[in-house]
Amino acid sequence: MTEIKKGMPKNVSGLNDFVVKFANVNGSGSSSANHMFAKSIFRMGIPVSARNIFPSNIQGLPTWYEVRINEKGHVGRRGDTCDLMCSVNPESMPRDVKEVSPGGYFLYDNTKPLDLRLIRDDINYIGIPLTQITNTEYKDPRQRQLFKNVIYVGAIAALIEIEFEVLVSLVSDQFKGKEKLIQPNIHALELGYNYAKDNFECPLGIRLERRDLIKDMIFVDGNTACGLGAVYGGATVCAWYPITPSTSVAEAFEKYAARLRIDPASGKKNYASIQAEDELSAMGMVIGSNWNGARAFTATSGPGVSLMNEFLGLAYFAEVPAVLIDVQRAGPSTGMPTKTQQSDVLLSAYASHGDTKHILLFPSDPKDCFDQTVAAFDIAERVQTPVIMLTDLDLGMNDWISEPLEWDEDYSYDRGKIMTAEELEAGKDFGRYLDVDGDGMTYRTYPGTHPDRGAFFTRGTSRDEYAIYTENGDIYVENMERLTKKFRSALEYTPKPVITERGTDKSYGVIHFGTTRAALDEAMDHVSEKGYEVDDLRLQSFPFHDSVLDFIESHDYVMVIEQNRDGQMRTLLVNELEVNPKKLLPILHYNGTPINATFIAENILGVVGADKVQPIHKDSA
Amino acid sequence: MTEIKKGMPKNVSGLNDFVVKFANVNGSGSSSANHMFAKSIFRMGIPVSARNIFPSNIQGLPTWYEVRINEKGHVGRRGDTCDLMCSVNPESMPRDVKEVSPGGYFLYDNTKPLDLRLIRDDINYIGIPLTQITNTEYKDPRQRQLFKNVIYVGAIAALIEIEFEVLVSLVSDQFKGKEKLIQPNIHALELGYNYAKDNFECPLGIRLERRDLIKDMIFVDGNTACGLGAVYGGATVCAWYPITPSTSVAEAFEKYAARLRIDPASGKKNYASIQAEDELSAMGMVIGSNWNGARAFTATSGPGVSLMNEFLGLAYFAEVPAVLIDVQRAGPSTGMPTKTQQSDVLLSAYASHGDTKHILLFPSDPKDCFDQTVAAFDIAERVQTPVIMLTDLDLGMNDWISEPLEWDEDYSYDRGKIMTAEELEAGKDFGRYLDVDGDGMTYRTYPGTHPDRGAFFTRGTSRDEYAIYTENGDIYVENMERLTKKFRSALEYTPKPVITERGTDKSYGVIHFGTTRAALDEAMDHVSEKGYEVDDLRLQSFPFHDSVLDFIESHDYVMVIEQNRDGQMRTLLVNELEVNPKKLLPILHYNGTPINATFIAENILGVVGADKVQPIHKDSA
Amino acid sequence: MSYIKPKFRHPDLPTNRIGLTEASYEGAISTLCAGCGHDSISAGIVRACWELDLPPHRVAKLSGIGCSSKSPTYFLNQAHGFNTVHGRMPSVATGANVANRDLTYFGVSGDGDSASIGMGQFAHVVRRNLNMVYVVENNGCYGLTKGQGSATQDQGSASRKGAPNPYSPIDLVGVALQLGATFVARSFSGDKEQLVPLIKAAIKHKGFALIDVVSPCVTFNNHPGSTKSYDYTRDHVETGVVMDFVPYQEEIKAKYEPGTTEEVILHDGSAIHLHKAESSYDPSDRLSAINKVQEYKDDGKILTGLIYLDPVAAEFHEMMDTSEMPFNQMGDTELCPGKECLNRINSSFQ
Amino acid sequence: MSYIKPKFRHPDLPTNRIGLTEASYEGAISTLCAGCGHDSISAGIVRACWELDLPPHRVAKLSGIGCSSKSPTYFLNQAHGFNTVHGRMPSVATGANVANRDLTYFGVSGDGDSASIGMGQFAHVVRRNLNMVYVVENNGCYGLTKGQGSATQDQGSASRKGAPNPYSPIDLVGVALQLGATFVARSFSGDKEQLVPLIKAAIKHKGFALIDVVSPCVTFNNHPGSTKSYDYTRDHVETGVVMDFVPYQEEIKAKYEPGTTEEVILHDGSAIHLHKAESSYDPSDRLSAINKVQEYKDDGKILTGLIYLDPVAAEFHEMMDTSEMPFNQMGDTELCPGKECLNRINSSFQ
Ligand SMILES: Cc1ncc(C[n+]2csc(CCOP(=O)(O)OP(=O)(O)O)c2C)c(N)n1
Ligand SMILES: Cc1ncc(C[n+]2csc(CCOP(=O)(O)OP(=O)(O)O)c2C)c(N)n1
Ligand code: SF4
Ligand code: SF4
Ligand SMILES: [Mg+2]
Ligand SMILES: [Mg+2]
Repeated sequence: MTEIKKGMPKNVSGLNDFVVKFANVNGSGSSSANHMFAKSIFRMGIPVSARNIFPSNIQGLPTWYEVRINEKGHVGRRGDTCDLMCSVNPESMPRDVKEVSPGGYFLYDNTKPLDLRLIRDDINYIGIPLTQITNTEYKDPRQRQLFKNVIYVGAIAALIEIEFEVLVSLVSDQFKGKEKLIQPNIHALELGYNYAKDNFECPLGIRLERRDLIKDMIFVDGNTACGLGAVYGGATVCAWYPITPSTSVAEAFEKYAARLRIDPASGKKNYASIQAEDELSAMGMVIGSNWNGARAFTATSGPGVSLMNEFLGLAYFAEVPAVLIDVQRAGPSTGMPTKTQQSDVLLSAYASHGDTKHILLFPSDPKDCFDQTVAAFDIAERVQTPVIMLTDLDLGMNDWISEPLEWDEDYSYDRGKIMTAEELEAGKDFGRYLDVDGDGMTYRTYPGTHPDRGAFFTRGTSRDEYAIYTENGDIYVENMERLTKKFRSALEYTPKPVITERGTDKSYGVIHFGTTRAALDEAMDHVSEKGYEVDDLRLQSFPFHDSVLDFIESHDYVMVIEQNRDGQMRTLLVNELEVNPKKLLPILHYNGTPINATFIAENILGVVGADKVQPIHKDSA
Repeated sequence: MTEIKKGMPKNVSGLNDFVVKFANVNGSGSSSANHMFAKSIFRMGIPVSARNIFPSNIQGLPTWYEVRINEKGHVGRRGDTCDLMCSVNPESMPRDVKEVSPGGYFLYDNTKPLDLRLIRDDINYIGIPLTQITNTEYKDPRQRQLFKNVIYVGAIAALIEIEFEVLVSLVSDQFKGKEKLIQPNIHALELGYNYAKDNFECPLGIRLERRDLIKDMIFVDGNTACGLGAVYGGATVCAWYPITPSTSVAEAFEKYAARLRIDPASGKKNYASIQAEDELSAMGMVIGSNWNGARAFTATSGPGVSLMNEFLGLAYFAEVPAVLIDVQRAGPSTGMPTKTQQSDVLLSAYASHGDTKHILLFPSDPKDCFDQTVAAFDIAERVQTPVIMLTDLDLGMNDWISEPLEWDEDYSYDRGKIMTAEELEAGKDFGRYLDVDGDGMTYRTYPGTHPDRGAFFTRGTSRDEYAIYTENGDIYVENMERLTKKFRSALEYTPKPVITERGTDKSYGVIHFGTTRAALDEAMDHVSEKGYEVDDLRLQSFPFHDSVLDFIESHDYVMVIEQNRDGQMRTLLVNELEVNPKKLLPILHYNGTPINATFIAENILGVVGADKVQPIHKDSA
Repeated sequence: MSYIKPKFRHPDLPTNRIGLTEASYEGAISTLCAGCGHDSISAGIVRACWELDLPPHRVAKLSGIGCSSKSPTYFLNQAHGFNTVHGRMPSVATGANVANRDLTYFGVSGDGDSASIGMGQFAHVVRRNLNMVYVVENNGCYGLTKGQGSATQDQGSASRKGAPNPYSPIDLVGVALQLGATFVARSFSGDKEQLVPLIKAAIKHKGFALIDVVSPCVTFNNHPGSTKSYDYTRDHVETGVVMDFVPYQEEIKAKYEPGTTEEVILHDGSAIHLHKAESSYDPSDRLSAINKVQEYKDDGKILTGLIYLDPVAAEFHEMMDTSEMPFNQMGDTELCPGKECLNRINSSFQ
Repeated sequence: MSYIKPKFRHPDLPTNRIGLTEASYEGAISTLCAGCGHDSISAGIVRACWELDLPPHRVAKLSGIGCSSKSPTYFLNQAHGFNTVHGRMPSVATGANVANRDLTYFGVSGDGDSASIGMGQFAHVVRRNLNMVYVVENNGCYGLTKGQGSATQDQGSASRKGAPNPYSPIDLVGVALQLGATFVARSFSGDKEQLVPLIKAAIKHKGFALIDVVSPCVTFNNHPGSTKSYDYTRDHVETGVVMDFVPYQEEIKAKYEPGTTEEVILHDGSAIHLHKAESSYDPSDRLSAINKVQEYKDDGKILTGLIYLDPVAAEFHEMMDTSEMPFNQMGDTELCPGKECLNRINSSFQ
């Protein structure tokens, strides 16, 4: 054991490149202090990411906050270790101490001596008497608890050289309107800062140095970006039912709509956020609103999507637009509700009984969340069908650095094919399901449009081109084939895959989507360093564009990286593109933690470095 | 036009090989008369099948009853034509007349003269003054309507030589207990019989001759066989919600249980049939009962399966047995609720969010329905997971000839791995999810078993081998992999595919399942007659046995025939067996009518006869 | 909108104030069984809309699944319709109404659709006081799936095979009253006299208006022993409070004993006149209504008529404080906060 | 079964008639927030089961999803438990009960779980009079998803951010009474005195026993302005009828004014003694109970205690006329009609 004091060994070292993890108890108010820590690094111009690892409960269980700092911009998870563990939860200490990388640091409250079993001789221990300090400084137990968190942030600031003024400005921002709280917080920061300065040789081997790498980037979670996207996308109705990790999408919509969507004349709302009684109802409301010409959406997670299955089939077959944001969590069933996964891919693609296919979108960062949410409404109304955005807990509930959100003032909403009263009046032929343009997409009218033209009956049963009920098999088949055609025509409106080519060797490619992106970028650097040229393609939507097939065909083998057990995206690729499954090698990570760069790099190298290619992590059927 | 009288031309001819179709109005009481017609052929020892083609409404719309007579035993649909159309619904006459094969017969009510537009000169017209006869004979309008049906059956009996005594005995059977009705019905039969004898040269070119081809076979619908299977399979609880075409499964269970499952001492029921408030509730009840050690099942159709999605995921992950009979109808959404399809394959295989896989069974005739329902309970309890039987409207609601139902007195129920109070008392280690046998299947205890051992908590969340809640990623992954292993181990208990080899040429094979069987058998005869040797494999269950992969590998190309738009079973084959989709050629029929032999034969011949193999009826992605 | 124009019609047919004959309010030809109660209700809706001079296209008709839920096809051909899924019409109606508060919403449902599979959504649409007319065509059974008992089947009422129902029934009127519904009525499909004014009042009521209509299923639940047959219903219905609907600025036709009539003014100025019999109760008092319904039931009678009315409670849009402009008419101006604003939001994330 | 045997225990701890200490009825350590009302209810269940001498393993505990629905983990470790899915516990409990009528069934649910997503299943389990204890741990909010309002949140009750709830609330007691529930009670997690005898009576009641317990959420709904906070509830609860539970053949302890006490005998011979205050009503009269609940509400008070009891109504097994032998104990003999019988059935298809 090496208790670090002045003159302690600096084992791990990293300038703007390391991982700090905080181990807390949930409900203890640590999250705002931890967030301040991450944000201060962001404000020092250094790329950073932060992940909450929290239990499915409200108070009293272990929770972690993992901060990745990397000036190359790699903000996915690095792996399962950290360089500095700030462990203030005695219950989780045995686990916490194991996660420190050799030569790393373990910061703990040394008011009481450390349990001897927690001692490793390859790491450094930083004892700070947090309890003692707070007991001396504060009377109120709640204050003692809250400021303890601020104090350790202050200490770490000294240890890794966070600029103190940055912390001060963050505190001021945070307590805007409650100015009385600013000074006490700064004081607590100082307590920690000074204790560290006085007792340890600062900085540690891991440390920060201001950079100008952030530019105009933002630090925000995906759910907030989705909620904002819905406001900008012209959604007036959000019908939702609370479920982790999607709740904050609806909350963000409400928050921004309440600011940005108030009718200036009357002070009334140009939006409605409806907490439904369950997910069936939420989807029913979304369908009802969209049918009636208002943009409406819902946000949920796996169990909600399961419950929406019947309604999704109705929207598909009756051709009613609908936007559904599925913030995926670890399934099946209630699964691990506060852990991340990408395991609703198949369910979403083919949701509901009978032959159905749904448009999917896969955002990979907050900007995607914003852009794709906006696009989702256009696509849904253009194609008149549900659009399901598959984001996940990791993206949705954690802060990510991202390009700033952009808005093109020249853009205006694509409301799809609507026949107006004027056109009806002018005698245009209106057949609700009449494919006049040959793209499978047909005109609709809003209810109430014209006194004696354009009314039609929407139903989940088979009907002819004029929306008249029929059980005629030929008409049924024609309609079903038009739906297939329409689905293909959707490709004109959906975001294309992003391809990164890394050389001329076309032996291997990688396909991935969503939050795998960040860890993948980093892993690819490792792979390139080892001398392998591996291209990658990031899917942004389903149905798949031709370039996806081209990519697969132009490589000997393609690894499909995803965060689920059964290789669901690979299934979708094989099935929809008719490619030989032998060409697609699954790389699967699904233990509920976000996929990390180490895992990806090892697996890719395992494939490209091996003589004979073997599928990894996939049970052969 | 050739009005047939004595001396009429006999254009089509067929001895024990033709199709008769009845065109009626629903709610007019025609079904029992039509059924009597079909059953009389059965009783004459001649293979026959009968299909109801009915609208989604209760009264007043056109309905048809199509009877296939074929002494070679082909009882699938032949094609879209019939040889004798008995058209007593003026509304559908224009359509009906078109369906008569050239040289065939059109029987109609000539009380009023026929609309000239209904006249084709390549078919024969048989006018019988049905209304006039009934108006003369009966006063009561309801009687007039009912006996009209019996009269045309009598007339056809004369025209195609049904033995009159057979009809008499059927009438007697039908009105057992209501003997007063026997004589009037026989009288009505005679009215028709005599009219035909007097006015036409009987028999027509199509006619019957007694055979002894039926032996001990039975004539019954699939839903009845499922209901009986549930009684024999030891189900005590049927929880259901009415939906066409599954309702009669529950009704059959109730009917037979009420006869066979009454406790002799108390007169009370050894079963419960619970009409739930919806399908979510029905599946919840099934899960609750099975959890508590009673065999329980539900029957539904597509919309119900969609609604059960969340619960199916619970049963999969919490490992609770459940039996679900899905009598498929034409989707998506409400679709064509009284038409047939096989389009819930993908939904059922992967139902629910997260990574899930469910055991599927595919019965192809009533005996399968019985046997597989019995087996479903054993499999569900052995594997502790949902078992979904995919039958369909065609099989479920129509009468089929079938081998008699058999029961092995030595067989007893396989209740799976249950740890008893005695074993617990003896100190056996009990871990609810502890894989002691290495097959992924673990022991459970029934609630209430032992005072202080063996209690556990069942949940949809992640847990360890002792059923203790955990969010530990490694334990989660181990458990998920055990579930995959368990799914594979299920192969020991599920019915194997049935392979028919037809020669040494291994260029082509066919894979099919469910109700395609009957039409396929017939089509294969045609194909063989043309000189092609094509093997076929009938799937009986999912996961797929090794022999399915062997079959695919041992043929150059394999056609996958199914009754849906998207080739759902083909998707499942490609995905689960990792075969190259290029090898699997889809043949798809999904207009809501049962697939027929002509369609299959043409499509197979189209493939095997073509120079270059081209997928048929499948949109390239 | 000014697209209303009289169509060609027989010159003798009476027209309403917007120049339409009653036929202009009809729908497709019914495919229900001859004699089905549901068809009478459709006729009642046609009449009510015509008499109220509603522009037919300004109505939206929604339903679930069932024979009853087919009915919207059989009235108001010029109105958009939506046959949703079984038991979930209330949520779709909610979404539709939120999107455009300016149409009149008709929800037509069955007892199976509302009280069995739909119980949850029914309860919650009541809670939200959604501005719509909600008609339950209540035959105590599942017509379309061939006559199984539904949750409104009375305890002891016999199925076609004669078995008495053992379960406690769900009385949607009672439940709605309990849940705070603001307009609650019951009627009988065979009583057009009563039904039409009820529908008119329901249309004009600002909020959720339930009309639970006993509507016999002639095919599956019209036998002796059934408490939802025509005969049984005719013998057991009794009107509690007779109601007239008086459109805004129209003169009152019916005359009643002075002192027995109470006038309730609806939000658009039209009025409901309530004529109480002696044994009456106060339809503006929820608890009194609950008691009355139960009292009749205990006496083996079915209380019909307007049972409860709260003309002032806030409807859903008011609860949510939404703008007067229908959402579906909002364009980029109303909806999109623009680039500059987004830049400010970006700053807040830095 | 005869596996009951006393475990090692501190010699001074009191035991019940089957030799178990109260500790034998405990569950795992709670992971709910310190001070959460739900934990008090768990303690009440522990106490009630212990006092009733229930063998813990003959209880089955079921729940949905929510903080409340986690509770079954925190009592009766020796009982099997089933955390089902959100809002659908009633159906799973129904299936379980049908499979084995011999266990005691506890359903624990939340207000979100029962009144929001679960409204439909709640209504239908009431209708079936399923023999179970159904405890709603009612905090007017969704605890586990961080405090959104639920359907039982009172109109006007403030959220944490201060916004008053505009929607008409669902009163599960009122709805249950309306739907024919046979045992309806309300209590407060802070009143163990009242809660324990209610739970005991509910266990002994043959049929569906609802106990709606106001159970404050200290983290999200315990602020001023909330009508489900500890303070508000303490200030507004009032017991209507005081109840004692008297096990079969046990002597009566409490003494009351003669004439104010009524005895109701339950199916197993145990008794409930009801002690009415002056302003009382008749808890055997459904309508009187409905009125009383409403009257209290109108006065801004919360009526607690045993509100309604029908000790004789048929429970689900009786309605369905099922055998006494639990289904899960039936073997091939009871279940399989055998080969010969099948041959006869074959003949009927020929
Ligand atoms: C999810 C689902 N389950 C079941 C059905 C089958 N189904 C169609 S109508 C109906 C019952 C209709 O009863 P009710 O609402 O009373 O209408 P009625 O036909 O009596 O007018 C049922 C169960 C369905 N369409 N969808
Ligand atoms: C289908 C589904 N939707 C949403 C959720 C998320 N969820 C978990 S608990 C809960 C609400 C619980 O509220 P309540 O029943 O009142 O319990 P409490 O936590 O207040 O005790 C919700 C919405 C879920 N688990 N499943
Ligand atoms: S079955 Fe009953 S409810 Fe349906 S249309 Fe016929 S009479 Fe009406
Ligand atoms: S959040 Fe509320 S309901 Fe949940 S455990 Fe905490 S106090 Fe209890
Ligand atoms: Mg009905
Ligand atoms: Mg709650």
